[in-house]
Amino acid sequence: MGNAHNSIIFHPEKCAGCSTCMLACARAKTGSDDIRHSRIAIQPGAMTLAGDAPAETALALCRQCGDPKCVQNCPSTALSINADSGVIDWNGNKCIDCLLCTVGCSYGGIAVNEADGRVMKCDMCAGDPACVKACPNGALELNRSAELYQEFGHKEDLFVPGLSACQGCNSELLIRHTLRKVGSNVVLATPPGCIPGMGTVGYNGKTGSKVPVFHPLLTNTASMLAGIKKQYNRLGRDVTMLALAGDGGVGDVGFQSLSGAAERNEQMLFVCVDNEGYMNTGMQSSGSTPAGSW
Amino acid sequence: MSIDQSKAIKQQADAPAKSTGQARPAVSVKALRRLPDSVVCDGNEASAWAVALARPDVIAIYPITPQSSLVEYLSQFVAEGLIDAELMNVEGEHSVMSALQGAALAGARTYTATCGPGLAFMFEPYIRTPGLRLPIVTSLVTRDTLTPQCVWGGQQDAMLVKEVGWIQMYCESVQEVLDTTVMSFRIGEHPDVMLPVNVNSDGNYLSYGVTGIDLPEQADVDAFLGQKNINWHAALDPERPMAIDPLTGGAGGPGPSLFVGYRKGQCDAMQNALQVIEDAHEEWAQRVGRRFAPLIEQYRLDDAEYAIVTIGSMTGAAKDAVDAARERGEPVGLIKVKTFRPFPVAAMQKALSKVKAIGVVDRAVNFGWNSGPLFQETLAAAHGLQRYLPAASFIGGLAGADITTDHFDRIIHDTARLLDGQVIDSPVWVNQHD
Amino acid sequence: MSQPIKTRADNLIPYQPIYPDQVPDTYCPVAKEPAQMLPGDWRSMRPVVDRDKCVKCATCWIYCPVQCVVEKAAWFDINLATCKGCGICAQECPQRAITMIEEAGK
Amino acid sequence: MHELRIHGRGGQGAVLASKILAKALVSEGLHVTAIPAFGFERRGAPVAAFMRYSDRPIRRINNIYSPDTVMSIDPSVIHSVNIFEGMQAGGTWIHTGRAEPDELVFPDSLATLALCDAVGIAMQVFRRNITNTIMLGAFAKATGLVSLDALKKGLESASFRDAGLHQNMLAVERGYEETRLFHLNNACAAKTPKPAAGALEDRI
Repeated sequence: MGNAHNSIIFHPEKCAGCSTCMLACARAKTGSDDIRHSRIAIQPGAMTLAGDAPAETALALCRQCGDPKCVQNCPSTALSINADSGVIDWNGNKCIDCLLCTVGCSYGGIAVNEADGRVMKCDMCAGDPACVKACPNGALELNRSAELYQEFGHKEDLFVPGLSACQGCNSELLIRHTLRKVGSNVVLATPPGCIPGMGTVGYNGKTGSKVPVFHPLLTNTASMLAGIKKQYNRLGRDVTMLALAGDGGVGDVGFQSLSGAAERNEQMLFVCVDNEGYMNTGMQSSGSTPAGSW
Repeated sequence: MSIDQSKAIKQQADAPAKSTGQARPAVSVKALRRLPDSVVCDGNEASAWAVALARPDVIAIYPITPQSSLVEYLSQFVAEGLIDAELMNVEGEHSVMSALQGAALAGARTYTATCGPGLAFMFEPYIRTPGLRLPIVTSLVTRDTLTPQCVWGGQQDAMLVKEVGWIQMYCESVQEVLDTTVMSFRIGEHPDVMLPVNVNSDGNYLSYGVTGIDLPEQADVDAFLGQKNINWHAALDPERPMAIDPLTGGAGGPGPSLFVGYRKGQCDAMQNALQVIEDAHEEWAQRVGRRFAPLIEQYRLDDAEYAIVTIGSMTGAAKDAVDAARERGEPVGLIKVKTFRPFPVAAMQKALSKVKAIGVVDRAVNFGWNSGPLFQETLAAAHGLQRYLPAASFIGGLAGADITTDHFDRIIHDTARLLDGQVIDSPVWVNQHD
Repeated sequence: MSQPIKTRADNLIPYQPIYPDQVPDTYCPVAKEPAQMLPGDWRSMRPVVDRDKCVKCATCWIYCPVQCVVEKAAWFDINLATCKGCGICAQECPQRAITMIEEAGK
Repeated sequence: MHELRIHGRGGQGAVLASKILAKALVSEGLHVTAIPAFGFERRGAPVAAFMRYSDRPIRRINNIYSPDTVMSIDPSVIHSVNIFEGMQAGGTWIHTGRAEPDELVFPDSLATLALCDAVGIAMQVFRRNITNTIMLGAFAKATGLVSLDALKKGLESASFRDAGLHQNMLAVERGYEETRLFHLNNACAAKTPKPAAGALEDRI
């Protein structure tokens, strides 16, 4: 079980500066419409983020940092990382309002509440931030990547670390996550194409997978898997059949065996990684290549 | 019955053994309905009886004339519980062989049958099976190939795939079809062989030729086949994870030597098969009491001056013709090839050493040599005799044509003329003037 | 749909697969040893994580094709042994905590 | 060795008849090979089945070119196919039809003629023109080489559905009973006289 948490993302290009979020935050936290109580502040584009075009607006909001400077700087341990929610909790009783915490904060996420002179910061509204819900333009987004990580982060990546896919290859991303999710009680078929091309079935005596894996023909992935499944059913063993095929292996030359398998109600998980072309052989068009795309 | 009712039955019948409780016990032995001791049937039905005796795990089928009644018998036997196997009625021959490869890699003993255009469509996975070293048994109810379009017998389909690395045995009679089909499981699954096996029977003449045959006892067959072990060398099994057929070869690193190792391994296996085929036939003769010449059959060769060479079901009429010729004082003998792949060079040379001329009767055409394929192979074997052996190529029985004893009389007559210097350097088309 | 489905006969002959520990390597090509290739040397650009900005939201972990993102106590870091320098993590990081810099070798 | 050619039309069960007859002959201890003429056996199209039977093993697997026995299980097929092609002298012709011998055209070397109104019987027994099992009865009567019991055993192993089996048993019996045998005493009839119907001892 890793330790990652949901967080709020700001899309400056969508922000109209209407401060509805601030109103929502003030109401959620203090019940009043006085936006001075708002833990979130939209400010004129004072702080541009590296690499982006200067935006009209910037967001001052605690992002519940992984390595929070505020917690380090606080002399009275009023700030602490909540292990469960990842939120940086503020303890009003210990806080002496010295504002040392604002030093080093990358996000202007901790500030003085001018109404009551106390330090205030966002606490993520128990995981369901009011500001995000209130924003009419979608400028605020609750990033839930962490939930995926919490659920699957600890599961083993069943491919070897080094696969020779191109830099940034979406297929490599897809197959690693897919196989991690499906698990090791599996027989994996990778019909010829980029997926075995990057070495999942290995090269000269070395394998790229930690699970049973094989090259079917580009034409018979579904029927080979069907045969394997038949025998395991016969032996009373429930093994998952997984195919990681490209669009050619599914919709062009591999379609007949797939259609036959479907008609016969064969049981297999057939993933089509549709990169819309025969990429392994150098980008020829396939049945799923949109007209005019090359 | 409404469509969804039949679909429901189909789904239930196909439903896998759920792992929750009602999974069928992986290992259980229950007496099968007793198989008959003898049957009057055709070659296709005989093949189905042989498959019932061999107890395969997974059978994949797709019908094609003249094999079609074979797969009908298989389906009927499975439905009646004579064969307890997973029967896959797939959408084409390509998937037939593919499904069986998958099943074999999961440990199944597998079987199918096809011919002609079906074999051509199956060719992509067919050529891969020997490399995977999977002992899949496939009967070829041989049929001539297109074009011209025909649905009748001939051996062109089996001959066209002779370089792929499958063991190929040709049967002379329906009884031999049954016995050879059972033997082929043992031959293919022998640890020193581990190669797929084709049992070839002539379309129409054997496939639909009805005659009386005897069935061996199931216990004898079980003892003869012994403990099956199909995927000890390569498995797709989560309990033994491995990659099957990774990319191999290229110019650098271990590639070249690895690749040569696999090819050489395949050739060694084919050579081992020669002895394994002989042993299998020998033990079959002892256990079941029927003896067939495993590689080459010599018929009345010891006192022969010249011989005709035959293959498949034409041999019956040929033997009758040889007997008749002998009564006319013609010193003719007969050499029958049963095992065509691996080609039994030594056994052929031993037979050829007894004669001074041969007439090779093919049921297929070798377009490259303007002769029959068996003619070309026999000549290649004759090279070892280190003497000139006059030979003539006869091509008959194409697309179901009938090679009768009259035809063989003329073949014997033509072959005899080779002894006194006559040269026949282009093929004699036996049925051209039928 | 009254008539019962005919149950199949049970005549599996006892089947205990015997797997020898040593299989001659001239049979079917198989591979059991994992490949050791580490594509770290493919990089021309290298990702750097700003520890102060990382909110540990794991977005980089999700989008990294090589899955070489490693969780540390206070931030997510990149395993440079296998990172190919594709820059997706920098592109996807919602907090702009990752920047790509020229690859300077070791 | 005997060579029999069965002529009929697709769908009348000529090939099935050859299979049942083969089983019956084997149960009589004979060696048999039977192959159908291979083609597209469309319903109604002329069809042939070839059989050899002998007390010695048969090796050759060929069609039949010079039969000693010809059986036509359909009265009209004789008009579309020359069923007597290559027939040996002194042969036997088993035919279905109501015609009398003098109304029929056949080689003058024919020694034995067996006639059975199989179509009439079929209409009564099956109410359809299926004559194959009836003509097996006729064959037994004409050649004496196979007994009714052997034919019945052959019928049992063919997969007739329950009612079908009973009807076919009746059909083969009637075929046997109602077949009329004519020994044609023309000059070149076979030397050895044909056995009277039902006598099995004079087996060739």
